[in-house]
Amino acid sequence: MTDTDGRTLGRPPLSLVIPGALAAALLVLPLVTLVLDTPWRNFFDELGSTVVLDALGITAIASGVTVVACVLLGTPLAWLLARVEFPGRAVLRAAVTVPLVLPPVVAGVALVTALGRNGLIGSVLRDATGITLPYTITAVVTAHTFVSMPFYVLSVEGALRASGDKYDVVAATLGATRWTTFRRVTLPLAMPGLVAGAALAWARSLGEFGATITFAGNYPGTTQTMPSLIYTTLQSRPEVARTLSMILLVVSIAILAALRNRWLTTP
Amino acid sequence: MTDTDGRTLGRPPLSLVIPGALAAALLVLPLVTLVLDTPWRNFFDELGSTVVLDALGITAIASGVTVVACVLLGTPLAWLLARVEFPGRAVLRAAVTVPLVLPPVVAGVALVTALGRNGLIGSVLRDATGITLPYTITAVVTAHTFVSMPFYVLSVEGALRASGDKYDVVAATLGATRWTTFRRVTLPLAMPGLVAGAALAWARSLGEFGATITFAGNYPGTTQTMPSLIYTTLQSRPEVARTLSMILLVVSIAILAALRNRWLTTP
Amino acid sequence: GGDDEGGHATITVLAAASLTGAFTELADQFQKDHEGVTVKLAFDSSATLAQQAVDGAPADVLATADTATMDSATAALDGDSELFATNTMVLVTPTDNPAGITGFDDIVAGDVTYVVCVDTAPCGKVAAALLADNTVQTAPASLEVDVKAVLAKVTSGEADAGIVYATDAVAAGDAVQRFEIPHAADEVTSYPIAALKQSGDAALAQQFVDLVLSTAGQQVLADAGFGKP
Amino acid sequence: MRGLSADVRVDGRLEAELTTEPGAVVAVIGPNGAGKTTLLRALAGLVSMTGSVEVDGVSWTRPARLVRDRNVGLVFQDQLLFPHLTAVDNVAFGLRSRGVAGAEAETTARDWLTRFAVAELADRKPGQLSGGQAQRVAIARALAPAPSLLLLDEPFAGLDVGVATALRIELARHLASYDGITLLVTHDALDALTLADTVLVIDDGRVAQYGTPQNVAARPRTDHVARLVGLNVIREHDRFRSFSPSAVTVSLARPEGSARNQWHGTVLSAVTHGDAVRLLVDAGPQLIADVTPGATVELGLVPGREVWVSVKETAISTYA
Amino acid sequence: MRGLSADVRVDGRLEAELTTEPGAVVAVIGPNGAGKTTLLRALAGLVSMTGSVEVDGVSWTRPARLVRDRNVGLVFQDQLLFPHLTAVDNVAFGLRSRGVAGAEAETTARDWLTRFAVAELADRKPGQLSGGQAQRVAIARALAPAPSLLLLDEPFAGLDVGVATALRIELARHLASYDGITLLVTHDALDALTLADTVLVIDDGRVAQYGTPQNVAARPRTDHVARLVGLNVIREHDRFRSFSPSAVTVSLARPEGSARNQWHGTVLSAVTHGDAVRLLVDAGPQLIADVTPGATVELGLVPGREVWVSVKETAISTYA
Ligand SMILES: Nc1ncnc2c1ncn2[C@@H]1O[C@H](COP(=O)(O)OP(=O)(O)OP(=O)(O)O)[C@@H](O)[C@H]1O
Ligand SMILES: Nc1ncnc2c1ncn2[C@@H]1O[C@H](COP(=O)(O)OP(=O)(O)OP(=O)(O)O)[C@@H](O)[C@H]1O
Ligand SMILES: [Mg+2]
Ligand SMILES: [Mg+2]
Repeated sequence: MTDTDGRTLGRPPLSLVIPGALAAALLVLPLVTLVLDTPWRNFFDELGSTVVLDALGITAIASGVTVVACVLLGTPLAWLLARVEFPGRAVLRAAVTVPLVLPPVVAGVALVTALGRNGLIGSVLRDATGITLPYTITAVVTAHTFVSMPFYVLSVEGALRASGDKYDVVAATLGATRWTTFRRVTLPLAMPGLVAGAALAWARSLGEFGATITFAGNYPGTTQTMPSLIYTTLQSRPEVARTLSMILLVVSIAILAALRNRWLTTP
Repeated sequence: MTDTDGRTLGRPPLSLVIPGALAAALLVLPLVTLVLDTPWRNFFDELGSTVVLDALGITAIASGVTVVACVLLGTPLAWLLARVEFPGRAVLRAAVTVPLVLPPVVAGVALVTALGRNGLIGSVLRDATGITLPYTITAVVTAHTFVSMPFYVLSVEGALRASGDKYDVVAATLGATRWTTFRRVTLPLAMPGLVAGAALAWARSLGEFGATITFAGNYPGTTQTMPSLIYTTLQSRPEVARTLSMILLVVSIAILAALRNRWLTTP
Repeated sequence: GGDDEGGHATITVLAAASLTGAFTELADQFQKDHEGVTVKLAFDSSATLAQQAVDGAPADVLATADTATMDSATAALDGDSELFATNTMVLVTPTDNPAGITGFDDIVAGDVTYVVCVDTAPCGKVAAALLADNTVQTAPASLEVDVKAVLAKVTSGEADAGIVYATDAVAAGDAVQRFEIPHAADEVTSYPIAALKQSGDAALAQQFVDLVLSTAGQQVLADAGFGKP
Repeated sequence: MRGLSADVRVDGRLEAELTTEPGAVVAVIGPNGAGKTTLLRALAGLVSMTGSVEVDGVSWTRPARLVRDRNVGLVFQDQLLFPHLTAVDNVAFGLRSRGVAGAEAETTARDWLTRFAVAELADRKPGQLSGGQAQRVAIARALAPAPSLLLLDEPFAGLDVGVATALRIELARHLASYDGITLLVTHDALDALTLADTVLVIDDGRVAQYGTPQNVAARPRTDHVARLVGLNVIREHDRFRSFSPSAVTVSLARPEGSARNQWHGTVLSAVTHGDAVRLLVDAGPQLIADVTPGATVELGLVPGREVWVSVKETAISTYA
Repeated sequence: MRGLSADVRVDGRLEAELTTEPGAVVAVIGPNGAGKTTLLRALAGLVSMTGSVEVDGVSWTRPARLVRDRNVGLVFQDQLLFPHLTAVDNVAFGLRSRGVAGAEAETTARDWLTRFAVAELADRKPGQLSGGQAQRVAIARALAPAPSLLLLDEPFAGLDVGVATALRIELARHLASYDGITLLVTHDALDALTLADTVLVIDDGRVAQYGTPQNVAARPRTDHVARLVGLNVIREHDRFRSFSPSAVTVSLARPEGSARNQWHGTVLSAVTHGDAVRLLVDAGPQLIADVTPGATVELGLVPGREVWVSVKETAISTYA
């Protein structure tokens, strides 16, 4: 509809530009000073070390799988919350928000009580199959998914509500099942919200360590992610920790910038 | 448009209900076991102690102010990112996402390098006005806003994009300035996204402690928030820490459920 | 810290997390001894606290769990630090001891899921040394960020065994079984304490340090499982 | 029983009974807000209703049949093309939903676009179509899956004359060989009279008249229909009296004759209508009168002019 | 110079020049996809264009004037009422944007709704309005702030006859005392002929004809206009030849006379038109012919029938 030339709508008002710039400054300045303060000469040395490469690899796998899990599991949940009326929806919606509120370490404790070796579900699982989750990469992914999914679900639910259901109705008159409608109509129309949600979940997963360390442990090469490595390094060698943070940042910004611009500029 | 009776659209398909339920289970079960495992008999004792009340108060203030700051500063920023083309938009969008990726402790370090007593900006501020931020409640709010705002901005940007700009154009033909348009058209139409974003930011702020402890310290009565208290207590008295987590949870779920249902059921 | 309007005074003590129990008791005692004085305690990892002290955090006393971190805060110290306690490491298992551990040898030889501190933390340095001294072949399941996390893993049964400070074993009481580690006496951790330059009430700060070093203070620490410096 | 038999009640908006043969084309006419769209949406299952809908002997209401299983083809008044799909994908959507394979669905969809003369726009998104082009795509989308109940809500609105005529022809051809039931909402008398074999007049949420186009046109019961077919209709107690505009005499002085058939009023508008000038006179009821261009000039029949209008009793047909 | 003077070029969609007096009402007609909406949106600043727009001597293009400062009133083809505002708030929006105080804006807005007979729906959201009701609110919204350039894109689409007539009268009254410029896109000959003082015919993105309604109606240059006013028009080299449908003779055998004025073709449709039956015959060009009902029966003039159509040279008017 709108092939409107942005300029004829007028310049953005100062009442929006000023607070917007303030917000940007608040978010960007600390990063800039962090970058300035980082001992860059170590950058490539650290980047080359096995511990760092291992941690980067685990972070990449864990955050990647987390995003996939969020999209596969979280999208249906967001859809149910946004589109289907069922008893207990309000409660479920609040419950889904809870992992957001939990301090990460407590989230880890919650996971331990549920899925740990002696956890309510974990012990059943162990007795039945001999499998235990903790100290494995599966545990890392579980922890990441647990803390990241709420961000995804809330964001996508918001977008689904904002884009409305009128086209869902049209699809129904054309004989589409709810599944087809979901796949071919609802999802494409809510795509910007999905992308934003996936970015949120991915970012949250990249920065996660509290729940992971508590639930999955912290061992180089199996469960140690970049943030865990950074956190433990911070105790003894803060400069190295900063360099490691920079590595995490540079890598993730590069990916984010590439992905988001690709997804968002052609809506 | 759609006063459609949800039922005639058909039952939600299993291909959505099953993953949705799985997601819900993953998110809810650990919480349930956490609740079951909590020594509830201490609940009211702890709730009554000064330290806890202080921490609750500081958390309430910090998270409340954070949400207000996010809405006041983050909404304009999200709008700029979604609606205005300017050079460097892609970079800014990526930069805004960065605090998401930072492990909270590193975020705290970034704040210290920028706004600490000896930070690049902090030292200028101190020399000019004698004011220093760290170890004050202002610092707590700053840290919370720094880590929470990206969630808000991304979520709102997604919703703004999903709801499109065609009504903005209509408002322009009716003589509305961009500011009026923003206030009377854009915002109301993106409201579900705003509410979701505010919930995200609030929740993130409620659970925050990594950046806070690093930048603002952990002093009972001035900068100790509930999560900081929980973290500290977890070191010495894990059961008490759980009870404290439960207090944080119960309070925040009650508020969230009340707010979100109020805002979201009448869109 | 400093004087309040009504003649009240407050001092703030930054103390390593492992001192939580002992210092809470000492703070109570100090307040009893000094009418109108409030002691605020902030517990965290030694490194974080040292960093905050250097940053000029409003505090009066700093007590860390190793000398290295205290040295990193030299710039903020009002005079030299003094050692006030030591700690050694022990092996703990859950009370029900599901792996059937009978001594440290089971770690050295067997297939046991055990956890220790990460070697960037003070407790991890000691643990790593002990593992080396005893030529332990099997790797730990996880390197925890601090000793409390190790203890939590053991008490919750997530790990079959863990290496923690003697004081932690005392604090955990019946929740764990305790086993000595060979060569533990070779790897003793020392706890230094010092008043801070930024203290608003240097005398009061020094009095707290003195209390910790006094016989009464030493008794409290001994009860918590600390060794003599 | 084959055909459609419906008793649609939508709280506060509509109460309508309707029975038709298979193959019937029902024109639904009535003023704005009468409930036409509501009727169509209720039949499609998009508005919660009470009452019953039965198609070919099968109830759609007990138990409530899902929208997607009703096999309706609905042209929405506001088009509602999927904004993210191209024109051809919009048309193919219903086919694919009903199990037609992708390539075949696309071929069929392109055929439909060709039939409605928008084949060359097949790969555009709706945002890049003009209003009339989008309307044609919307009609093609509704017809393509061969629905058993075709619900067209003002399908010709916004179409240019040439296309509207072509579409009427196309639709008439389609409907002739179509044994489903068609409901066609329209504000155009020509559609009602030429495409439909039954006319359903809805007024204020109720059925005002239901019959053949000829009957409805000749004996209108509502102002709206009268205006639509270009007749004057007056309600007297339980009877209607109608007369043609050309039977109306306009004069400046009060005419002689029965007072019952004369009114005093003001000219509201005057427009050419074929060879005559058609006046709209507000005379209590609003009446239309056809006069010669000569008389218009002579009597100065411009809007605002006060006039007397009268009609001979013999020119009036009276019916219940 | 007062009035509007525009040279609008939208890449690949439109190239149109246009000059009008202040107070002029220009009917914009043309087939679907001709570029009518594009013209209106370009004037409003909603489509990027090259060329120039000048209103009352002030350029709107050099420098580009902001949409909100153009003081246009635009009725969008797809209404686009703000979904979150009530009808009255929709109408008040433009007033408040231009600085009218809240209470006063609301009073004025309610007046406008009353004028368009939807006052009792003032507090409904657009989702609760029927199509025609929404259309009336959209028109009220565009007119309320008294714009200096009124752009109406098919404002009468979807309105019932009664309302459409009333609105035409209302609009005519409004336009008579209005010294701004009005562009009215319509597919209805009546609108073009009765409301407008100038007609702009757009075809395939270009201006095909620009003149008084009488001139355009009498000497159409495009098929579309010919169809609109019910004439046949044939293009021969650089001249046009037009004739009325009643001048056309239909026969089954080849008639005598000039071969130039006779065509062989197939009947596409036959509908009653006044007292006559109007045939559409595909004879190379599509031609319309009015025949008597008697002849229709006698000759069996149903769709599909092959016929000869002819017209006397004297009945044809030829112009450049
Ligand atoms: N969602 C709704 N809630 C309440 N009332 C509604 C809703 N939608 C429509 N209405 C009202 O119901 C009545 C019938 O509306 P409907 O859309 O069926 O009219 P219509 O006959 O299609 O009119 P039009 O010719 O203008 O399209 C109208 O008075 C309208 O205002
Ligand atoms: N955003 C767009 N991008 C590309 N082409 C477009 C776009 N919008 C419209 N068009 C094309 O431009 C041409 C003119 O469109 P316009 O909407 O002006 O037609 P119109 O005269 O208003 O037709 P209608 O009577 O159907 O509303 C059409 O062929 C249309 O397909
Ligand atoms: Mg309707
Ligand atoms: Mg158009």
